[in-house]
Amino acid sequence: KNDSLPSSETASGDSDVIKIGVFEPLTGENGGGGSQEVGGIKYANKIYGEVLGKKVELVIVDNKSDKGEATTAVTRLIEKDKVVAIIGSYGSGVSIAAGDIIKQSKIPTMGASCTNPMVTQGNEFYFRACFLDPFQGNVMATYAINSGANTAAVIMQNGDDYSIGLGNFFIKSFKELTEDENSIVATSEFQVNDTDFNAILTNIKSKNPDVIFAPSSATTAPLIIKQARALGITCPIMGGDTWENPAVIDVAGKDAEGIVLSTFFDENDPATEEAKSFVEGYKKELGDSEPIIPAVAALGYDAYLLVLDAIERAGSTDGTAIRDAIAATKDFEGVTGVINFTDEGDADKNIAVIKTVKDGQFVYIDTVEVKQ
Amino acid sequence: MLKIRNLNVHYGGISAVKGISLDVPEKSIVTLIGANGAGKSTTLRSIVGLVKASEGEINFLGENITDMETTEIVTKGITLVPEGRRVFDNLSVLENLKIGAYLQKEGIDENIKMVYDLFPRLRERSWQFAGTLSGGEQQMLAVGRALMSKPKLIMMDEPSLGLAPLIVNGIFDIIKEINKQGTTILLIEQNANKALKIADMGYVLETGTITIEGPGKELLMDQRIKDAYLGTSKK
Amino acid sequence: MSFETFMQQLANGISIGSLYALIAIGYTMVYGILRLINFAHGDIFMMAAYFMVFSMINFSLPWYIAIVLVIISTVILGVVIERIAYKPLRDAPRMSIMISAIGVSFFLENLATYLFTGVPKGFPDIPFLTQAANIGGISLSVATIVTPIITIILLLCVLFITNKTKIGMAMRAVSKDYETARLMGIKINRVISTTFVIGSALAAVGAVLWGAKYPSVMPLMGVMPGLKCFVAAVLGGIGNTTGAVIGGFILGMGEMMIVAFLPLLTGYRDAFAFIVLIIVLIVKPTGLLGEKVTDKV
Amino acid sequence: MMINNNRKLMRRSLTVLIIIAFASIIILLDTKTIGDNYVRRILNLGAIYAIVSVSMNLVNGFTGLFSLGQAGFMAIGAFTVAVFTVPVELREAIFYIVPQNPLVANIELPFFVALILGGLLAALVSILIGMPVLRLKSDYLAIATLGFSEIIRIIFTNMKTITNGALGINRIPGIPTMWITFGVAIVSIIFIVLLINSSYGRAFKAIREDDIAAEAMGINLFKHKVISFAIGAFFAGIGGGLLASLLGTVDPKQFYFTMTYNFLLIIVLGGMGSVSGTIIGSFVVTAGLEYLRIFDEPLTVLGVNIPIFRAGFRMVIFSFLLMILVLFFRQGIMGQKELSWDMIEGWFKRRKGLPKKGKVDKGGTI
Amino acid sequence: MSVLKIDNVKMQFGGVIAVNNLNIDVEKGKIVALIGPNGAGKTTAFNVITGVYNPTSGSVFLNDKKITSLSPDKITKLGIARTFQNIRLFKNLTVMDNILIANHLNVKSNFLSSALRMPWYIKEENHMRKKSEMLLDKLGLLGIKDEIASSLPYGEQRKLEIARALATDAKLLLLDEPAAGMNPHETMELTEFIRNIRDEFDLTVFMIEHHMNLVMEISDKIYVLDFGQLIAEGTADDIKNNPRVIEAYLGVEEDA
Ligand SMILES: Nc1ncnc2c1ncn2[C@@H]1O[C@H](COP(=O)(O)OP(=O)(O)OP(=O)(O)O)[C@@H](O)[C@H]1O
Ligand SMILES: Nc1ncnc2c1ncn2[C@@H]1O[C@H](COP(=O)(O)OP(=O)(O)OP(=O)(O)O)[C@@H](O)[C@H]1O
Ligand SMILES: CC(C)C[C@H](N)C(=O)O
Ligand SMILES: [Mg+2]
Ligand SMILES: [Mg+2]
Repeated sequence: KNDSLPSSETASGDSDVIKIGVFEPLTGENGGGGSQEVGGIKYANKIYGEVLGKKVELVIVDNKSDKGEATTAVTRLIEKDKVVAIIGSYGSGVSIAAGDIIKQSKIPTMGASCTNPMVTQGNEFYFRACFLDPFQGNVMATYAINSGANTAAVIMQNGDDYSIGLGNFFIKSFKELTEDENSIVATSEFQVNDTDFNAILTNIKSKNPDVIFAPSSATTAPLIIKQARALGITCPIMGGDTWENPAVIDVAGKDAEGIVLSTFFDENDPATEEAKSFVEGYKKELGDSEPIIPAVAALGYDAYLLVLDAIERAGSTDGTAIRDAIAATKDFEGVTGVINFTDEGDADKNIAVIKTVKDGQFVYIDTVEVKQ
Repeated sequence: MLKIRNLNVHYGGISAVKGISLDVPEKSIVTLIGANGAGKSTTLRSIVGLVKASEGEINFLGENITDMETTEIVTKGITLVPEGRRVFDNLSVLENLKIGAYLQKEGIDENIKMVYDLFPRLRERSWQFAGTLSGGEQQMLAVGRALMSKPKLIMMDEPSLGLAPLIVNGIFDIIKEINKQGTTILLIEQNANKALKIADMGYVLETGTITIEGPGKELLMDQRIKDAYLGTSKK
Repeated sequence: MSFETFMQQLANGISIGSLYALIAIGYTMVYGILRLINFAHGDIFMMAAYFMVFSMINFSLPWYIAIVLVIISTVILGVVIERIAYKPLRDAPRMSIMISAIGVSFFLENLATYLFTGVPKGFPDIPFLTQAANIGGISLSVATIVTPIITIILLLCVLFITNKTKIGMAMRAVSKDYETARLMGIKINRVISTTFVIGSALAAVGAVLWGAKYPSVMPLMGVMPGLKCFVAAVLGGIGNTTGAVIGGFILGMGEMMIVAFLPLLTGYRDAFAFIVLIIVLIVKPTGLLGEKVTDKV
Repeated sequence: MMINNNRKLMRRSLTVLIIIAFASIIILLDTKTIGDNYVRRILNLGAIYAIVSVSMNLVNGFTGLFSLGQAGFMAIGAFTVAVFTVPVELREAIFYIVPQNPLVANIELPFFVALILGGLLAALVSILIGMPVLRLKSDYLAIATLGFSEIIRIIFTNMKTITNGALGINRIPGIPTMWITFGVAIVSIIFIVLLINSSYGRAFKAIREDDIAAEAMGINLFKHKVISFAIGAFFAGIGGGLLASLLGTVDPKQFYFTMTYNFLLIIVLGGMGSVSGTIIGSFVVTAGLEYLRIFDEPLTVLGVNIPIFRAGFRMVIFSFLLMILVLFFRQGIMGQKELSWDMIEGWFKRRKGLPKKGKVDKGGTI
Repeated sequence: MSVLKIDNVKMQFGGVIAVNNLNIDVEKGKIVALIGPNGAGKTTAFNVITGVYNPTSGSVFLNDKKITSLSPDKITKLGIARTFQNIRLFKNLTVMDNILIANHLNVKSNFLSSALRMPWYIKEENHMRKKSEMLLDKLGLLGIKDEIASSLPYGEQRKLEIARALATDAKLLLLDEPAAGMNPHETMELTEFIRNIRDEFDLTVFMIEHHMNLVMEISDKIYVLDFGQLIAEGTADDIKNNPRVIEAYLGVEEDA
């Protein structure tokens, strides 16, 4: 029954360009991170601009960080622009929303930094280049406990798959690791667009946790951090990959000092040869616009290379062929490490980088390896 | 004092006033009568610039005011007591009077006293919100408010509308009184009988054109007017 | 809950409540005179925050000069919006003006997204305002203490202007009847502009105090405060300045108290404003202090 | 006489032709002979917007109730379809944080049953809401309905065991054919038009014109307002249900109050109180928004990148066009009038530069 | 027999007592006038009768049935229709639509069957149209049935408002200053008109008016209100010479 759409062969088979769709938020809540990720993808396209002897053209659409808009944007990429593969998106929510269309149209899609398990689950056309939230939650819980925390409070954003997912995975790991059901002293959810966290934080303060874990967008994070400090909360505040964003330091100012976050990549510790040349080249490309290379840019770069590599190996632009090639990827040397895919289509990664903020800069603390 | 030549006014595509000319001499009472929708109100509104004339000229004290802004025309000394009183019901009686003198720099207090002497009722109600006054009181206020700007020409659009007979008589007395004190008056009335009685000059407007004009007393005798406006069934 | 925590929550409530109140005054003034729900008010507030970012960070001006500059530019923005988007519709049906206001709001939001990107910018630190004080275990920033005071002072100023001055009288007259106001020699455009001057200036002050408290400036930052403050204004009886302030305080306090005392209902925090609003409207259809409108039949 | 009859005949046959042409286009699109899924999607979206906008016009334009609750009613329809049509076996994966309430977890309804149920639930809620708030006047009604719409959204955000909270529900089975959206749209709109032209429709207009006089003419204000409001909500619910199925994913954030503004804009663009205008407006807005995407894409002219073309520019242009429209074409596309042969002939003649004879139509259109 | 009986009605707004202990009887088939100074409470009395206001105390009876505190639409259904001091037509609708709307109260079909054009609704609609055309014909308004109400001359609008009230099939007609804004000539025509419809439609008319020529000429009985209180009642001649009425309301006619 699934006589899907005019397949991509006819579309780009006889033209001399191969189109790859880039599906990212450029505006809206995640516009900042999305733009960073696109930066990495564009850079990869600049370096590796050809495959199968044809020019690769990126078609970038803005999903506006909105689930409804996301489905339209993906349909447009597939139907109007006839892309052979898609990269994206920053923000798990929009990725999950677009998943069904991708699955039905059989267009292989490579998520760069969407970490929620739901993105690839049950969708054989969705892959991703990054680690997952259960892993990340575990990493942060482990780190918190190793640095001496016995109790924690968690703040999550209602409706953000990423935030809720990561928060809950953290809670799960933290309870397991401390072997104490009551070690999470407070959990609070806030709503999109909330800016005032004083009430939540006042309650948390009265519970006096050893650490606060607040996975949230780069937009919200600094507000939580600043208000916590203004209320006289002194315990460490931790977050996830979204926090490695200059906006956090920019907005939170001196209060950002000492926050802890996990991320995918550290420019000072290039894992592979590819990473070395990427760091060098992309630093130049960025110039002064970003103090450090955003991890999502590195992931975007990897996602592009993974797709390109698969097209090369498939020797065709047929969706299913590319999909199979991606699934068969073996020890691909990307910027963020060596990548293989699990059966679900997730990059089989087991290291995360822990960073903190010092003197207004993100600095490396540790690389954590967790056996799952 | 006021000269209108060949005035035309349109609302969208509809022509409401079709080339009328009239004169209001200084210190006189001129009245404009005519059926509903004849264009009486429109004429007055175009004099004060609330609607723009599409053709013709309006001259006040030798100055062409046809294309002036309402505020400017008011400054020249013309005011209008609009159809339906239109007092500011969220302002007190006193504030309504003060706002009548919005452009006045001085002499406001004397003016207020003058109006209060004319309408002692308003003095009693000075602090009441205008919205809660009775119809007759509101009409007094509307006239009083117009007097506050010490106009040279005061135009009144159906000041007796909806008023009890006793009050109607009062209003006409006041018009005469104001006129005696030196203010020129252009009056629109449905109560043609009473209006023509006090008017020096009368004009009859029919569907946008002036059909009859002459001194008030003469028009009162005019058979056409008797038939059309005065009602012949005198008991 | 300890006494300290309670007092802290109370302080939190007063602080956000007074911010709502401050912005609500602007809403109510514009409504009072134009009968227009100025949907763009929240976005003017947002632009003011950006102005502050630019003047202090990009042009490195000291905060006191920056504030003056921000107030001036916000006022200009407000008046320009009025001239371009509302004035031509003076005699149009109210629905058109309302749509125009929504259009302006869309335009400002999209323009800001386009020009300044969606990435939040840090609100410049005004050391004087962000200084933290600890009073008996309650942490307060100077901004938190100052905001309610400023709100009350500005309320008194606005009340004085509307009730005791000539321009205030003209404002009230214009709000009832443009045409008759013109007949009195009132330049209604000037009066309306003055209203926007005051309203926008209040939005600018609100933005500075807001920024000191929530230092993240982004294109959609005005939407929620805009909506809440509008609700505050309606709650108090739209058009009534004192009502707007009371409404703002009720909302701010209520929101905090929900989170503080009923943590389970935290998710309903944003609904609180509307639930209170609807209850009040059902009991009193024109808000707490709103004028009773009876149709004169 | 003869000429007149000929003309009538010609008009009638033209109308039939247009209907046939329209149906054929849909059939061709539907069988994928022409167009692609993207085009189909946009047309479907346009049809859904038309349903919601026309029903909103019934309430706001024809009954004169300033209601801003449309997004909330759409949410009810959308979530009903989402909750009841997602295959049972997928639910566990979707409700991965908090499992779905066993009461609904095993119920799976056919699409049309869920769609109608969504509409009915929306109508029911609107009646409950209407009881207290329909007494309110203009702006107060507007803010109260907007408030209820937000409350509905917030409740959905918090009802995690039923709606999956703010995460929303995805993997909603899609719409197999365009006839579903267009069919529902056509039926809904015909229903509303017939209603507007019935005695009840006249009563609605009477309330819009002057509610005190309407009441004095024996019209039960409350009853009629509730009927109009509930019908508006019913079709908004239907529109929401279709939208859920079209997008395949719903979450409460989509039904933010600003969504209602879109419909308001469509109504004003099309002409307040004109059904045909509203329909045209719906398609113009949906297609236009997509068309404007060219402004979001980098533009290179002669090898030079024009820097103003980048993400977000589209929306700036969109809002700018909107302002121009509101300011200079206040009447919208159709004013208060409906599309008719007379009007089309009028345009035609003007185009050809033929002298307009007889009555000049009384302004209004742009 | 009295059609309308106002029994000791009092209407208070905050501190203002607009109507105080009012007692009025309107007899079937008569034309009765209510006069009095501005702000005396006349319109308020009408509003109480038609259910716009709930009286503070006292009751109103229509044909001996108590109608106090019923809603305006119910009262209209029971047979009282009115016009307004300031014309309140459905301005942007046609004359015919204005009349049809007044027929709506008799529609039995529900909204579903009317939208679905069920046969019984179509029958009702046809009947309604025929009846409305007949009414317009009788009042001489048939020629303008497709005009937009607001485009009519003032006098026609007044007539239309009366026609609309008649279309509800009411037998008691309340007219609030029907002659306001009319000149003496037009007022005279209106006098004839009111008399004619009273006879033609078998009506009872209760009206408020300040034009004394009209009132004195047409009324079978006159009630005079001042400060919410009845100060006189009787025939035209009684009232004309009642000193209290002259003092409070009529004043002294200067002359002819
Ligand atoms: N705002 C308007 N728009 C369109 N037409 C109007 C407007 N105002 C008045 N008219 C029309 O212009 C004509 C003249 O109206 P105007 O009000 O000047 O008459 P009038 O002599 O004052 O009558 P009345 O005795 O009823 O006050 C009428 O046909 C009226 O319908
Ligand atoms: N809704 C209301 N609220 C407060 N006061 C009211 C209300 N309606 C009427 N009044 C007051 O009641 C009194 C009577 O008003 P009403 O309109 O009945 O007078 P009227 O006799 O019809 O006068 P007119 O001849 O001027 O129309 C007035 O003082 C009026 O201000
Ligand atoms: C790109 C990431 C920082 C965002 C986050 N991991 C998510 O999936 O939503
Ligand atoms: Mg007039
Ligand atoms: Mg009255």
